[in-house]
Amino acid sequence: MNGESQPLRLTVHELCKDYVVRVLYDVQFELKTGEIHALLGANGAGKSTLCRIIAGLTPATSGSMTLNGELYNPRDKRSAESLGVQIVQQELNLIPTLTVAENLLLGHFPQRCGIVNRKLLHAHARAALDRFGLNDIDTNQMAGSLGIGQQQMLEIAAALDRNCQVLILDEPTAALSAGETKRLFTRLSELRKNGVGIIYISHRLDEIAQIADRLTVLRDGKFVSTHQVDEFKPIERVIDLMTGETEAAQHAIQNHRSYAIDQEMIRVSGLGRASVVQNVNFSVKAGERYGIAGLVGSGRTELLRLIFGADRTDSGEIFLRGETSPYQFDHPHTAVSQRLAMVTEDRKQNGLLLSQSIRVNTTLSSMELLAGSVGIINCSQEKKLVEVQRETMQIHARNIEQSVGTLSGGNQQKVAVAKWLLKDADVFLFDEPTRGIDVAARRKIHQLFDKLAEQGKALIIVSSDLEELFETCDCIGVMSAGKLVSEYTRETWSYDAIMQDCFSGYTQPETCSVSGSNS
Amino acid sequence: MNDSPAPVSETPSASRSVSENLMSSLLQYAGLLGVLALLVLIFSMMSQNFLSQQTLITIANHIPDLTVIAVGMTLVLIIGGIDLSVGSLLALSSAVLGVLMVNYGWPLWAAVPICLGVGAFCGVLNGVISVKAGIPSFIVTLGMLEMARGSAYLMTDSQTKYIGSSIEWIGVPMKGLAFSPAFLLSLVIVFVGQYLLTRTVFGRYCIAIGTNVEAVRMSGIRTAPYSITVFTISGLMCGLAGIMQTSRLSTADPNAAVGLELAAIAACVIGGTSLMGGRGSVINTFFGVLIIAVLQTGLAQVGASDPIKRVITGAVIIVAVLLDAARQRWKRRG
Amino acid sequence: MNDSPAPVSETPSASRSVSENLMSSLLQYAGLLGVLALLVLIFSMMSQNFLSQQTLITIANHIPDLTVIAVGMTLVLIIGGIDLSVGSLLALSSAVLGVLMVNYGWPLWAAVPICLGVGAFCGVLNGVISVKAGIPSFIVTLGMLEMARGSAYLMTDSQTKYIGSSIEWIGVPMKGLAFSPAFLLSLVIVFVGQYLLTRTVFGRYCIAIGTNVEAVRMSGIRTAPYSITVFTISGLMCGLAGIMQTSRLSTADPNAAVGLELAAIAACVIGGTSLMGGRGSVINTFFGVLIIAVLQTGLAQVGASDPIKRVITGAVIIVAVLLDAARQRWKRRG
Amino acid sequence: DQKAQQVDVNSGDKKPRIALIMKSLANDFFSSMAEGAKKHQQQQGDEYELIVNGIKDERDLSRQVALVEEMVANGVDAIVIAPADSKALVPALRRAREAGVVVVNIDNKLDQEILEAEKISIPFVGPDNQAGAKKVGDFLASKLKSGDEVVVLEGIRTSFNGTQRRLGFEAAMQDAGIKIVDSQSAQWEMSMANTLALSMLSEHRNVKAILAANDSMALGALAAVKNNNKTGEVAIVGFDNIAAVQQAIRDGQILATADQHGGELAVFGIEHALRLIEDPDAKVEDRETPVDLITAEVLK
Ligand SMILES: Nc1ncnc2c1ncn2[C@@H]1O[C@H](COP(=O)(O)OP(=O)(O)OP(=O)(O)O)[C@@H](O)[C@H]1O
Ligand SMILES: Nc1ncnc2c1ncn2[C@@H]1O[C@H](COP(=O)(O)OP(=O)(O)OP(=O)(O)O)[C@@H](O)[C@H]1O
Ligand SMILES: [Mg+2]
Ligand SMILES: [Mg+2]
Repeated sequence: MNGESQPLRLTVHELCKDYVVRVLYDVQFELKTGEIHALLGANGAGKSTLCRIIAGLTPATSGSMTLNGELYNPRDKRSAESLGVQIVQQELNLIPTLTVAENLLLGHFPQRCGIVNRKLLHAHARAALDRFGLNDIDTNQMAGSLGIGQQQMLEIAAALDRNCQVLILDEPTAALSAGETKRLFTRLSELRKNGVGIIYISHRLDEIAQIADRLTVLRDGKFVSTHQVDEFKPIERVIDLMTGETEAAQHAIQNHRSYAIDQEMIRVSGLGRASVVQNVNFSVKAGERYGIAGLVGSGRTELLRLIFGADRTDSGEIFLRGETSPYQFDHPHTAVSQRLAMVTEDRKQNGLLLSQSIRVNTTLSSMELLAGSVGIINCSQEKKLVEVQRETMQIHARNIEQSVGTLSGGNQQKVAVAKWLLKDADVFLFDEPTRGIDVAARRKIHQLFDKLAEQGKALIIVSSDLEELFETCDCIGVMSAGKLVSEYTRETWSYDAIMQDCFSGYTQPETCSVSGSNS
Repeated sequence: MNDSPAPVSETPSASRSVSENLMSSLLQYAGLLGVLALLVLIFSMMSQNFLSQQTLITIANHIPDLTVIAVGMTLVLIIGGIDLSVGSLLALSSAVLGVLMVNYGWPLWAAVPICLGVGAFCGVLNGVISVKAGIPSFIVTLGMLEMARGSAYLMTDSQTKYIGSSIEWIGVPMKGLAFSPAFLLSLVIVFVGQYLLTRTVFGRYCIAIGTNVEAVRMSGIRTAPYSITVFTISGLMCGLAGIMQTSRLSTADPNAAVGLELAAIAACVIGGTSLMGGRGSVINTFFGVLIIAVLQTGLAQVGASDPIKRVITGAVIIVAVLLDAARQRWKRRG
Repeated sequence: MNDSPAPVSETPSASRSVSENLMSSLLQYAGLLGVLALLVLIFSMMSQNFLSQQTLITIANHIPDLTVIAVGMTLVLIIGGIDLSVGSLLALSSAVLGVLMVNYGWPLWAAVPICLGVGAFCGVLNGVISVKAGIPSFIVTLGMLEMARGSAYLMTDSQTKYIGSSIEWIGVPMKGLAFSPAFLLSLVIVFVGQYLLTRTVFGRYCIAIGTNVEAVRMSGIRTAPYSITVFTISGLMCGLAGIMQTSRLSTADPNAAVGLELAAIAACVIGGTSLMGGRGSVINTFFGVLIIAVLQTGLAQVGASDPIKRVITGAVIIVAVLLDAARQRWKRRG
Repeated sequence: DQKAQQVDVNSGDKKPRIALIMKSLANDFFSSMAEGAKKHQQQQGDEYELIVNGIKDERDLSRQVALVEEMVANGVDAIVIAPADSKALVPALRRAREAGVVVVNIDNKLDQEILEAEKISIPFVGPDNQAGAKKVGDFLASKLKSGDEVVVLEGIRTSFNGTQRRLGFEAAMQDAGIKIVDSQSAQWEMSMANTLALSMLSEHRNVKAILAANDSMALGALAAVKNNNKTGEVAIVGFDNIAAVQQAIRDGQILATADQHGGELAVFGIEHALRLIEDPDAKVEDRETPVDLITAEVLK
């Protein structure tokens, strides 16, 4: 936005990073004061690794950096922080057993002689949350009791609250919905005015177009180029740079086809648990893709968990395949044996075995495919199956023995999806399926939805990214404050109507505006 | 089994009103107090002299060593570690005290700092090796258990050292007060421990480290100094407990406190401290110690045979934790 | 301290070429074999008769009980649990065997299943209570430790039961073979255990449960039956070890195996099993057992004094784990 | 370590090698036994090699059996053993004998029935614990009145010595018409004895004396008495005559203990063994070693 004359805040020169193999090759990067600089690249391109090096979380193998013109070589996170470099990481890093306030100010407690001043602590925390519009979060609450979205907001609020010159946001909006994203952007604009240099990573290109000044593209750990964002119109053209193919972006928009057939696959009736989910009714046909929209904390994750039997329901039943006898799953095992599958939102907590290999993770729920009745695993068969999945999901890894914890965030998500693809199911529950997934892979997953629908599966897709729902779903239900307040079809939906319904549960608690058909 | 998914910790909030706070604390301790009351009730019915001032004093005066060690252990467990060496460290520091006072004729005031120092030094070793080399504290302290015990035997030439009255005053009831200085000191340490844990930066960091070290490191906090400090505190407590036990028995015994680590851990866990780290309360640990002590004394007064004692002790440990778990589940739901 | 951030698991992949596989296994075991070789070397230099066939046979014939218990313990640690009751369960099942054979005159073949059954039953109890009530296995098995020991005393009336030659054949070297049936059985169990762990669905689930029990649950797998089975196996191994020890001593001893849990856990950890669950190898545990046994025998043959023995044992435990950790770090880097 | 060097230096010589296997080295009694043996070996001008081993505590039977086997593997000529259990060690000792090793039993007598069942005889050198305990008990009784109440702190129930001492105490008390109101096992441990004694004292308020089956427990009981402010009112007796108790006896806080002369015990055992090595067919008799009553008088 501003001219070329801005002084440089941070430069990165010929940076290399080796893990078992080299993941960054001679990367160049520069960040001016008062700019928002987007970092783009496919999953595993090395964006997070670069940011982690800048933030002092991991050392570079070679190369140099300068901050405000001086040589910059942070020993650890603390020394980076003291020089004014802050980071919000891609993965959540809260301490669930501490309160919201303590998490916000961890490492910066107001104290005297080591004794925490709790009044000040809560006052500071309150102020920080309010500044970010998080009025509804109690500073005394345990961080562990917040939903993923709220936790992400909390982490962002914590970083924004500290004074910094360089702010790194690694996919901050992956778990946020439109409202929160907007508030974040307002805040970022303010910081930019104050001269903070911001590195912004996101796979949502529209966000980049909206807020970033310049962008840098990484591909396979190599620096590709840096551009003004204005150079790309439409922004999708940047995908060519990321993938290295020309015209890749052309396939971006596909025509939607509905595969729904008139045969009910799953019907949820009166499902509820405490105040988190209340009396939810909907049904999904075979071949239908049913999206669920809502704000952070509206109970979408909880709804899926109830359907899948991960939490106890207080009320309600589930009918499958048009059968008349209802189910109430008391354990995911029973749900799975009734041919349900669920890709969870929080892959770190309950989606993946981080210290285990891709192979072990992929086949975990499909052991019956590999083992006879005695339970002895057919290893070569296993390897073959996993290789196939790795191919279809395009998981970027050294080999299938690499432990999932060392994969890039997006590739971890792909493993989580691959696990359930291997297992054949009738009903797929996807909770934020493309969180942290790059544009190309995201398209792959959308194609996958298409394929699953074509095979007559029922898909329930929860996403905070409305665009995604518009792109893929046949029907969208909106949740607000634990209730399913409305349903829309392709014909009836619009961005504004859905956003309005998202807020409805919070503004007028008793009335539900039910618009749309397909009930 | 892995712990049940991280239950909500119970730090009382700062901004509630005082009376609410009091109520919630009482409720928080209700489960353990209930178990304790039940035990007292049962033993009072079974033994004529159990419910007497004498018994109370008896119990009070022989728990200080276990108490202070359990306080240290609580901190260690909270950061996700474990300290198996406490019993041996107690014996070693007691041996040092005994040798200095008996063989070299040192006065008490001069021997005590050395004794505490030995405990703290071994604690530092535990901490540094486990933190810096990144090997589990279970194994480091298991090694220390053997080494410290061996050193205690070497030190004393495998002989018990009778010190006599010069040290006795610490462990026997004070004139007119019924409680020993050691007991009062252990109470002070319980309260200091609880304050440290809930009100200071150090305590908050300990909880955070036990919950997720990696996340704490990501927050720009150097975790090693805190972890090492915690092991040092545990070692120091062993030194202190060594003094307490030596004074109670007037004797330094290199065979002392075999298996004490399990008793201390049991006290912590009965008090609701998680073995996975991140959760615990010093006050509750103290209740755990009381439960163990009442059980021991009660069974002895009833005159139960050794096998029966062991069966009952085992059952009570399990039942106490079961009850507490049930109460917490109920509380979280209600 | 929490474990160092999840190291890469080491299950050798199935489909590599055989020679590659062999190389990688040898490398994988190199650290432990190195420590073992070093110990043997040192003791051979210090004692003229250490490096003899006789010593080898002696060691081989007194490790079966620790070996099978350590195999069970490895599984328990892998699912993220711990079993402190192994020593007491050994004593209890041995006591049952002794009482049945001596007091009631049962023949061996009839008493053995009961003895195994008692071990397995207590294991089931451990598993069910810890899994179903969601309380840490540390505390459940600590309670069981006390209860089983008490029961063993009750059972035998606190007396050792001399059984005599009817059971001896299991524990003493076979004619012409030098090794005892117990030793051969324990080898079989090591290999079965390793196979179970690396090649079966059961083993896979165990590792998964120890890594992240919630993720396993969300994968649609009921974890409770697997966890309970693991504790049952551990209990069963205690029963078996009870038979082995009884046969070696020709005597059932209610005092047997006090503190064996720590030796078993040490063997597992020396062998690289993580106390946080999710990682471990039965073969490596066996090397851990060998290291402990060689150390004990060597120190005894050298005639080291007891205090020195303990200091050295402690140091070797720590150093073995340090070396292994260093080797792994180096391997991961290189 | 000194002994280790001896083994090294002497390797190759044809000196007899003797293994002394004890119940525990972590205990005054056994450490004085080891001392005595080592001194004897030096006085004899290194005529034989000595390897001393003990186990962690008296309950670790399996380890003691392993020690026997390891010593046989190590090629010793004789084993002098204080068995941790009077039954369980017999089969292992039989196997040692079958391997041509001389075996001498000290301190704790092996069970006669089992020896017969295993068809071996092993010479025994040791004290009569029951008689010793009776002596101590009788001395205590002389200070008390008939009808007084006393309590007993026993050793580990499975241990032979513990049982013998308890029986001795009981016999003495019965002879004097003194009532034992409580008798519990404190596992030979000082701290546990302390806890037990405290509880016994608050349960039975008229107790006039505590009889402890070893000196560690006596010291624990002494602390309990002081803690209850009953110094002087409750008499204490122990067993073993460890240094710490001698001090307490001189101070008049403990009444009496018994000395089994641990050092001599080992020496007698070794002498037996040497004789048997020289002449395998020599007829060696069991030998009872003295147990002396130790009181303030004796120590002056
Ligand atoms: N600790 C590690 N050990 C080994 N390899 C690693 C480790 N961390 C990251 N990698 C590898 O480094 C590469 C770059 O990862 P990085 O997380 O930087 O990608 P990214 O661009 O942030 O991708 P995403 O969009 O999926 O978040 C990946 O191939 C990944 O597997
Ligand atoms: N483990 C938990 N304990 C207590 N409350 C929880 C827990 N997880 C979520 N909640 C609460 O339940 C409500 C619904 O959360 P849920 O995660 O279902 O919402 P969501 O729509 O999926 O939003 P998000 O974008 O945060 O995932 C929120 O108010 C949240 O604070
Ligand atoms: Mg990333
Ligand atoms: Mg959600």
